[in-house]
Amino acid sequence: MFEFFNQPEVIKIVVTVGSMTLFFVGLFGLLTQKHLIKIFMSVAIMETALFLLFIGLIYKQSALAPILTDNQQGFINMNDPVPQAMILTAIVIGMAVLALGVSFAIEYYKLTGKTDIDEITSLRN
Amino acid sequence: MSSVLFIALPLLFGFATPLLSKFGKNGVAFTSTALQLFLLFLAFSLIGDKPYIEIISIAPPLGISFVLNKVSLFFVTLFTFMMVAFSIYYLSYRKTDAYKNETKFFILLNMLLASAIGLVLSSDIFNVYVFFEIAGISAYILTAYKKTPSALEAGIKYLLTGSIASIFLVFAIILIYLNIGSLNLAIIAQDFETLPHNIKVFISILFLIGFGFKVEIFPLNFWVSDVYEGSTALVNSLFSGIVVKAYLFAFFHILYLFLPSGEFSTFLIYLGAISMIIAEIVALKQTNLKRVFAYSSLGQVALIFTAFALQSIDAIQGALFIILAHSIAKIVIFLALTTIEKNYKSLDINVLKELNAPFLRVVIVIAMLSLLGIPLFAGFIGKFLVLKAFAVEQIFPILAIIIIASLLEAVYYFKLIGFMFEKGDRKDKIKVDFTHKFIFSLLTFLILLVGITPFVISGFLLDSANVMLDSISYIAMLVKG
Amino acid sequence: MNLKRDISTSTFSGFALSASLIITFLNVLLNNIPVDIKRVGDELLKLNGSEGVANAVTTVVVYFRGFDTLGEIAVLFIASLGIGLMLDSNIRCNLKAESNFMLKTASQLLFPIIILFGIYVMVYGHLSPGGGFQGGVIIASGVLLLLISHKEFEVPHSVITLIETFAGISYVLIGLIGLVVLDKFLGNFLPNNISDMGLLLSGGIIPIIYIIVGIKVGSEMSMITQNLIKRSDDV
Amino acid sequence: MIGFIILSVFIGIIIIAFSAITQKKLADSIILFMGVSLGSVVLFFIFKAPDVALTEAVIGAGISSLIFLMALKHLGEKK
Repeated sequence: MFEFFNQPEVIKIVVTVGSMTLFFVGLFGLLTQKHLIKIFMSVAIMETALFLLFIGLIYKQSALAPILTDNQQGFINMNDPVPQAMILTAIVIGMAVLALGVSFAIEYYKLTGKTDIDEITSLRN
Repeated sequence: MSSVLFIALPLLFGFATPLLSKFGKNGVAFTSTALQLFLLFLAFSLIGDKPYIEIISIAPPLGISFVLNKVSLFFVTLFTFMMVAFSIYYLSYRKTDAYKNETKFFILLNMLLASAIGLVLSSDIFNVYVFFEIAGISAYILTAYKKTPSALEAGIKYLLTGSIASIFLVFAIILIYLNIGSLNLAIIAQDFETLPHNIKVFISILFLIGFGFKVEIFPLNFWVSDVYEGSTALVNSLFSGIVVKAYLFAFFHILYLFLPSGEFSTFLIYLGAISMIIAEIVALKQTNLKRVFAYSSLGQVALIFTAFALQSIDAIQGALFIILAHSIAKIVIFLALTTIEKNYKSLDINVLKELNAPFLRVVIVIAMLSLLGIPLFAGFIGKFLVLKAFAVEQIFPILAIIIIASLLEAVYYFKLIGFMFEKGDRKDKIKVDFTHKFIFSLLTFLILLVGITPFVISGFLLDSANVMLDSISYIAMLVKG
Repeated sequence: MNLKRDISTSTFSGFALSASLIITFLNVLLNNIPVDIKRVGDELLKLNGSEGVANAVTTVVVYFRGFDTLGEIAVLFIASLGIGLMLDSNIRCNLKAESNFMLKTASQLLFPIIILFGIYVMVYGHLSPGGGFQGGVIIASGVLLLLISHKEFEVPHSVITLIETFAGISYVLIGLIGLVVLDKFLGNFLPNNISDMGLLLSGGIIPIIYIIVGIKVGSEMSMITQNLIKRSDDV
Repeated sequence: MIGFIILSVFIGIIIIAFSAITQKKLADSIILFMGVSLGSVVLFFIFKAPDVALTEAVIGAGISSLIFLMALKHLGEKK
């Protein structure tokens, strides 16, 4: 039974469905939650889902991690390093934006006492 | 000389400010302005050069590279010029009403400039995403800079929409890499046509949503007016003059490369037209000057969007003209509003009735007439070329919409002009100091120069339009290396 | 979970909207599962041998896509600047309760180990998993430990700024030297023999840049945590 | 076997993420969010991306959660 899940196609389907469901959870949170922290959290979850999708679809079971160790002959039969580098960049950027957003929220709360996205409507329209 | 300096030097300046601030209070301010002036001269010195590829670390199509051709040089020069004008204005403004933590303000200005130039020059889609984020983050902080409740509210809204936009852009980039296996714009452009239809449409939609937030297109532009109202008029001049233009160029540059046959062209044209008409209608009933000009910006940006979406050379040339005219006019208007707000402490629409500043009045009127597209002002030739292009293509509904939108625009501009020349009690006279007079005169002179003698630049813009639409030679240049 | 009780129209419509969106996404993605094609990554892997760096991801991050990393550093720099601007307060730390003896001793004991681990991850970034970002953040987490356990501890602001400035300037300068020497920004102008692969001193500018990145990230993250924590105690 | 592990970790993090989003108490949802990050660390490790796994561990589970916790300390629970 477990062998069924080891086929590359099945893994790809699992990754696609799983990460899209995680994306859905984030989107759902973004649309329904009111507290600013929850909204930032939803955004972070959506980002994580995209990273999982990317790395998961690039993943080849037979290939190795793109790091040369002692008993290897050269950079052959390895997983693609470019997506990993991209995701590394994207994670750091996402964290920076998140921290900035939280600091805005903290300062806004200090001034007005509001954390609810529905109450942040003092600018007209 | 090399085009990477446009990005490396502002970054170097940003990283080095703690050292520079040791040289006294004015050290950072003057270094920043000097740097921008240097970049402006660099940009001018590059005019006339052949298209040039700047290699970073490793040759394209494997690595990141910057392409400097006519159209990207146009945008680089425009942005640098705008920033220089802004900086010179601010150098005089800061004597009386400096921003808190000024060094940080200067760092943000330079980062904004570097990222706008990076968006224009980069030929790698993930690098475009990085600059997309740098420009976004600098803009969020500039919005919230004053730390008043409304500024922070605008900052939060901007940041949230911006991070949603970046999620969709990342999604599109991920799918592109999974299906094409490259990040270089030229390679993607070569292979994009061969993708299955479904995935092609899907990537395009994700891309449109990601950039749609930033190019302020309906229905993704709900945040724009709040951001303009929440931040200061000073900073708004940058948003309207630099940031949105950089995003617009990046979006259409990539669109032309990926979809040279213009598959979504009709859809985008109507999207732009709808945003234009909605923005102009909503602008009619605004009572805050910052909001009025925010909606007017939305209308103009939508007009540029519509023109770019047509994918014809005339329309692109017109759009470049409008970009030039709109950037200059909006920086004039917002800087004038800054002076007014500093003196009268209010930007309600009624403040114009009591405005007592003949010089500013004339300057604002000239900028507004240029925005309207009255003949002999810079905005006319662009609007004329765009209308001509649509007439040639025989898309008459769009012609009608552009004309109606212009009429609506005229209604509220002439309302404002009427307010300014209304007889009644006036407040104290605003003293405009010499530097500000110089900047305003220079910019209005440019408006009139482009308006009266458009041929000084129309040849260059025609070449630029050709280069922008010509995806084949762009691809050939990059793939050959 | 008491979902049933607070299910409302907005929740339901949000659920329906996001579900329909995701079903569309899935429909497209599942029908077009990408096959293995020739990717730029494979060519970069081949090229990677000539750079003399064992960790291919490091080469890609620092060298082949080096400009992204410069941009990323800029993003972190601006974000830390913005956070400093937002949470800028002169209110001193004033913890509600003195942290107890155990926490103090343990954190003093752990701090050098965490810093050492961070430096290891940073310096060996080109040979093993890890690198500047991870090492820098680990160092910042060591600082965080001290911040929460020691009432009087504060990150030395001026020293950190100086280190950060030095790191930032040298990153761009290395890039500019590459521009002058090899005519390409961030070009690898130091000797990088393939025979040295696996040694600490290998790969030319790549480990140097990653260490600079680590210093910059570490100091910036320390400042961010300091700002967030300093503020939280005056509530 | 590896495929089954991937499937179960995915199911786990989806459930954790959903409860993190719908949790009433913010402190709980932040702790659950850390769980999501940890689960994705495991997945990245399985997918042979050790660098990404390390980054996600220190940034996703470490610093991001710290940021959320600090925000919670400032903002307080929902009023």
